[in-house]
Amino acid sequence: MALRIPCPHCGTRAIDEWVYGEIPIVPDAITDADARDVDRAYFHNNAEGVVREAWFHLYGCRRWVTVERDSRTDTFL
Amino acid sequence: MLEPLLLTRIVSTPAALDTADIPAEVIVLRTAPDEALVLADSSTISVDDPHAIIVDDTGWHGAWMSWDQAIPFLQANCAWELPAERPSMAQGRVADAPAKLWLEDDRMLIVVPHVMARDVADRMGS
Amino acid sequence: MNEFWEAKVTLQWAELGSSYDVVIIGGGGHGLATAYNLAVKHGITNVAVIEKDYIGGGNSGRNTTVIRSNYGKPEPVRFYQRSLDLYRQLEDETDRWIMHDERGLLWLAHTEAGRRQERSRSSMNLAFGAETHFVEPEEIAKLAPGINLDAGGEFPITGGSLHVGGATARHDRVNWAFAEGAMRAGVTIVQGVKVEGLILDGDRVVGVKTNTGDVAAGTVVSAVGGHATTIATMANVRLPIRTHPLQAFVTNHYEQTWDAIVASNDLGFYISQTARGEMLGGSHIDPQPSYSRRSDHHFINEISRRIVALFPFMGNLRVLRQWTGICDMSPDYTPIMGFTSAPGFLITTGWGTWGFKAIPAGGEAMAQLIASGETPELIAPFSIDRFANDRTLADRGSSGTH
Amino acid sequence: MSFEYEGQTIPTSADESVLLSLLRAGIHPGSGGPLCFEGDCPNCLCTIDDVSYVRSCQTPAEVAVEVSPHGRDAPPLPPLDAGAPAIAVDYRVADVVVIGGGESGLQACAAAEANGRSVECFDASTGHDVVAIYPGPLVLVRTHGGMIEVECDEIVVATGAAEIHPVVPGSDLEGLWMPRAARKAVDAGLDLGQLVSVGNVPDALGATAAPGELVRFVGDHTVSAVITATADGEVETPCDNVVVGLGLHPRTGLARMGNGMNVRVVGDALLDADIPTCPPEGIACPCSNVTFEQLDNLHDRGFTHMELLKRGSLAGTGTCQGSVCTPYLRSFLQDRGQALQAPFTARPVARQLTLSEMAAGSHLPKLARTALDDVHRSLGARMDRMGGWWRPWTYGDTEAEYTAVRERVSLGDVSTLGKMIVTGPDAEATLQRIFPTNVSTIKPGRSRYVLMLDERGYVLDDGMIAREHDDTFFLTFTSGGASMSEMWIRDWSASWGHDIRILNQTLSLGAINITGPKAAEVLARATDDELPPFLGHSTLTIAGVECKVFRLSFTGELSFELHHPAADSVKLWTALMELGADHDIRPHGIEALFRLRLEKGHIIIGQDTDYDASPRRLQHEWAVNMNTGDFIGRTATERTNRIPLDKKLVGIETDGDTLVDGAVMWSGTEFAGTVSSSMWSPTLGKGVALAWLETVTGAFPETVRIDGVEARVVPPHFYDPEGSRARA
Repeated sequence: MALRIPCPHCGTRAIDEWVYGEIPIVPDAITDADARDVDRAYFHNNAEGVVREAWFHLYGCRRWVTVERDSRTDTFL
Repeated sequence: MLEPLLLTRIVSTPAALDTADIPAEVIVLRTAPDEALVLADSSTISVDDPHAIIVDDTGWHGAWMSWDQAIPFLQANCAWELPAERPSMAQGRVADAPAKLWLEDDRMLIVVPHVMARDVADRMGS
Repeated sequence: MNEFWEAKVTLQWAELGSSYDVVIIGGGGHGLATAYNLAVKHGITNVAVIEKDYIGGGNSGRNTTVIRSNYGKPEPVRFYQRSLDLYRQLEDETDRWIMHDERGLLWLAHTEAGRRQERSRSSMNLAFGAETHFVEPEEIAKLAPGINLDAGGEFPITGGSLHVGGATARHDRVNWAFAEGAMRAGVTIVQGVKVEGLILDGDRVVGVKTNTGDVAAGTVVSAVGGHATTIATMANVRLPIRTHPLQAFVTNHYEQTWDAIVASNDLGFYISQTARGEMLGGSHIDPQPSYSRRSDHHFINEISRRIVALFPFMGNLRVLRQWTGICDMSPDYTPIMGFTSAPGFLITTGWGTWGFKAIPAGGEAMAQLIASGETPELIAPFSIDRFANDRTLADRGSSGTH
Repeated sequence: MSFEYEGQTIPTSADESVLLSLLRAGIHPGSGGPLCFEGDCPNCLCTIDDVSYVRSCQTPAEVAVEVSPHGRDAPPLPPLDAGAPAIAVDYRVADVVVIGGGESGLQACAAAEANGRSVECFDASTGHDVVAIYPGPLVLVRTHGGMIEVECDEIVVATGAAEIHPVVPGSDLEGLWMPRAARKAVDAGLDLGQLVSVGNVPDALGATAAPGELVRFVGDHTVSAVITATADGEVETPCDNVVVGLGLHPRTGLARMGNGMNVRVVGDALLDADIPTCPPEGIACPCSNVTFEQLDNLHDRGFTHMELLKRGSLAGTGTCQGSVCTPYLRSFLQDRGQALQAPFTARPVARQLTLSEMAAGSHLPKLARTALDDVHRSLGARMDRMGGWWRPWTYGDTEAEYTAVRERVSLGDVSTLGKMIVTGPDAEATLQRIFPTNVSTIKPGRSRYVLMLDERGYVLDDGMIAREHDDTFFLTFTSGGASMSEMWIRDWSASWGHDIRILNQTLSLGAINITGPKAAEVLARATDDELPPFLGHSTLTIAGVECKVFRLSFTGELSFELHHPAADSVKLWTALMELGADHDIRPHGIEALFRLRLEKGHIIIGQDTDYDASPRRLQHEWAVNMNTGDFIGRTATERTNRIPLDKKLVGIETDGDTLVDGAVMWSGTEFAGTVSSSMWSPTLGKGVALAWLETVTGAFPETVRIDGVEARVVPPHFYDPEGSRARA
């Protein structure tokens, strides 16, 4: 189909079986509690490169799986 | 072809599921490390986990297909590769439904949520 | 012979200097329109636009060219309506043919909730200057010839809204018209120059580092599409942006006889026939944040099915090409414009899938802001502070496509 | 065998292309220009069986029924009443896909097979047109019998090289041939008459060589002479046909499309491209009809970048995707002092396919159907798509459905509700942090309405928590929120390291809501068990079906939600309908339900909430207990509560007209918000609405004007505000 994500329980499956989930990282440099709260809620690292993220295997085991992906190429590592 | 099934759903610790007391001939679809769909009613099953959820579940429909029937159906409705082992369980998108497959040497069982059964049956041509 | 080559546009390239009042990063529609407005409307001509590839080569040259203002909240309706009005006069203003074609956009509903939504949209639009009318299925059949109102029984059409001002224009020509106007007024535009860093004096941004040398700047504007986060990070500014791929396709060209612009949120596609006669279609963004511009099969496989369900006659049109842009999506599907926590560093981003239609108003407002040092009222709601201030512009009804 | 062409029957023979059959009949179907017989150029395009832009050289004559020519001008759209053909798909998996069945392709196949790898090999000459390489990697193949999709690990591109086409003046005449095409034509027995060759052409064709370099072709519609340049000046060589050999350009389109994937290029596709001489005049791009004069004009005006030149002229954007013009655009820019440019980015698709072919294998998204779906349809319900389900919008008489609930008794299918068991040692701790309520005070057998907040402090979903035992809870969510809520709870509980078990029973259990003043009376006929009190729940046998019975109310009337095994839904529904027959029981659809709840001021997530609906804005702060511990959204709620309130969900009343959902409210000339849900209340005899009221100059107005109608702002509880009917 398309991009394929490896599921440790089910095997590798096309991206349309999955739901994307971000793993947010609030930078340590932000120290104010409110600012950290806002950053966590709205701001994104949106990195160009290898990112750690979660995908929910909606059509299979219905569990979250943590994977690494290169956001420049959409390659799952 | 799709018929209502009476299954049991179990949620427990993975270790308890690994050692669950389930009659040997019963088909167990291990859908996640901590969850299984068992083709038997719940009275035959026990699990060594005081917090386990073990419930009868009538929310699934299924059909046995010979491989002569299953192969053309899968070619047109399943975009991923089946495991080679027999018997084995596989799950993923089939005919746009979240399907569980039980693969044997000479036949295959497909199990889908009853809420999708009519549309899957249409795709099976029945 | 085709009509396109006759573009009268002349692009006068110059060498990048070492110091400007304003340096704009990104030679897409928003960067070019900002430069154009600075030079032509405000007489600020000591301006450079730095483009890493070629002008209009990012989303500005990849979008599906729809112009509309049928949003669900007062602030975006006002803003996009200003843009729609500016588009109407852009050919006269620049003396360049942008192939502007105002033919009305039809937004379809397939459910009772969707029907309700289109009624709401019409009310909101009319209240804030955009002409949009609720239409019943019978009228839709006339407005979108060849439509299958039943859509195979699965997606029956329950109503829709006709956005009368909905239009299309040729993306490249819009970019070139602004580029030419800016160049003629004295703006330096360079291609193939990559911004590799920002020059900071404390928190303040005072210039850019490029692969061809440093450039000092009174003000630096990030007008980049797709890589806004990367540029903002150079100024130590965090953005509430996720960058997602957005895919589109065109068919071969056919006689231009299909006048509709049709969008369906439920089916997740929109389609129109270009001035050149290609059928041009797109869908919603890919779910994962990504900088990959690779086109995938799933997108076109699904969207083709949906288009053909609604317009069976299109089944025999031949797909010529698909492509992908990368879109900066904000949490409330609304742009983020203006000042940042870094003095001297301005942003115009969060253009998501609707950046093209905003080019004239976005450029106008950013130029006003730079020239006056104050945020114009039209874009005040789009400040980055709105997230911390609990004043987001959530707009469930407009979060879908293009 | 034959096909029709412009009213003419064209005889064909087996294994022959449409183009060859036409040429045999003396017809050149395209708009002139050299023929390549390899699908590289736009010079033999036809409309074949309602599909335009078909390369007649690549289409077997045996599949064609109706063929018509189309030139460079755009063909018409298909008739608006034309249907879309159904195209079959064949999904395959292979270790290696080899594209191209020539010598190097076959070698690659043999090598892979020798290594024990499974191989699929496709060659256009056998009717397998590889049209795209997609991420996966996935290779998409068009055949005349349908589409083939192959997922693979490795792709070998053995597509060979294309012959470079002439683009001099007159290159749009008929009678021009690429060497390979001429070879095939001669082998097929076509008489090419006086055949003249230019450039590097194999002697075996027996053509008369014109001396020197190609300058232009001469002729009226069909070539009659070729002009070449020699040291002694131009030479004119009369001819019937010309074969032109200008070198090779590797077919790298598919390889470039697969850039970054596991793609290997072999054979002639690896060749260094010959860079042809750029003629001073001629048609550079036959697809878009772009001349060198036009390219020069653009170049002079600053369109010096290859992409700008393409976009400015449209050269390279047509049917052949730059196959003909790319070599010349590169030499054009090189001639003007630029370094040799790389070819354009290659994007799918390489050779066009129809939208129907593109759609092969996909289906419209399907909606879930409850176990009562057939029952609703047999009752004449108009079904609507909602929250991922087919639901009965109305059974045809919404007023009567509404009245049945308010005055007697009615059934509603609420099987679509999200339903979840959460149990385990940490179950209470998990829910305490998921929900902004004090879960510890919910006693076994009791339930509570809850909001679920996100980290922004906005409402994600709402539902009920019912406590079964100390460590076992049953949760309900909105119909559309079930999957999201499961993901949310699984994600958070895992991050907290909690020891819980979660079972999503949404699709396993049916649920029927029996509501109305006679609901208890009808239920009592179906069970000997005692019904639970308001906001209580218990497991009872109803009409022989074991049910979890929840007593709560969304309609404002006495209501019991009966959760039961999905297989028993029809049995339970039928029994209740029979037991309530003397009360004229009738089912109610969603339209009636939405009115009933609106009179009660109950919100619907998604209709009355947008993405920024905080409990404070919703005036649901009563559902948030700030005295419990840490819950998701707590810090955001504390933070945003310090900011002045800008809008809130209120009730609106009018004496006269019914308001329209989405209507804009004004206070004087100032915008004051929008109506989110509205109705005419037959019970109350007035128009009622829920609306988002915004502050106007810092304060909330007490009256607003909507479409010229004056309306009062009131608390959003219109009907039985004390709740005595639901508690009865």
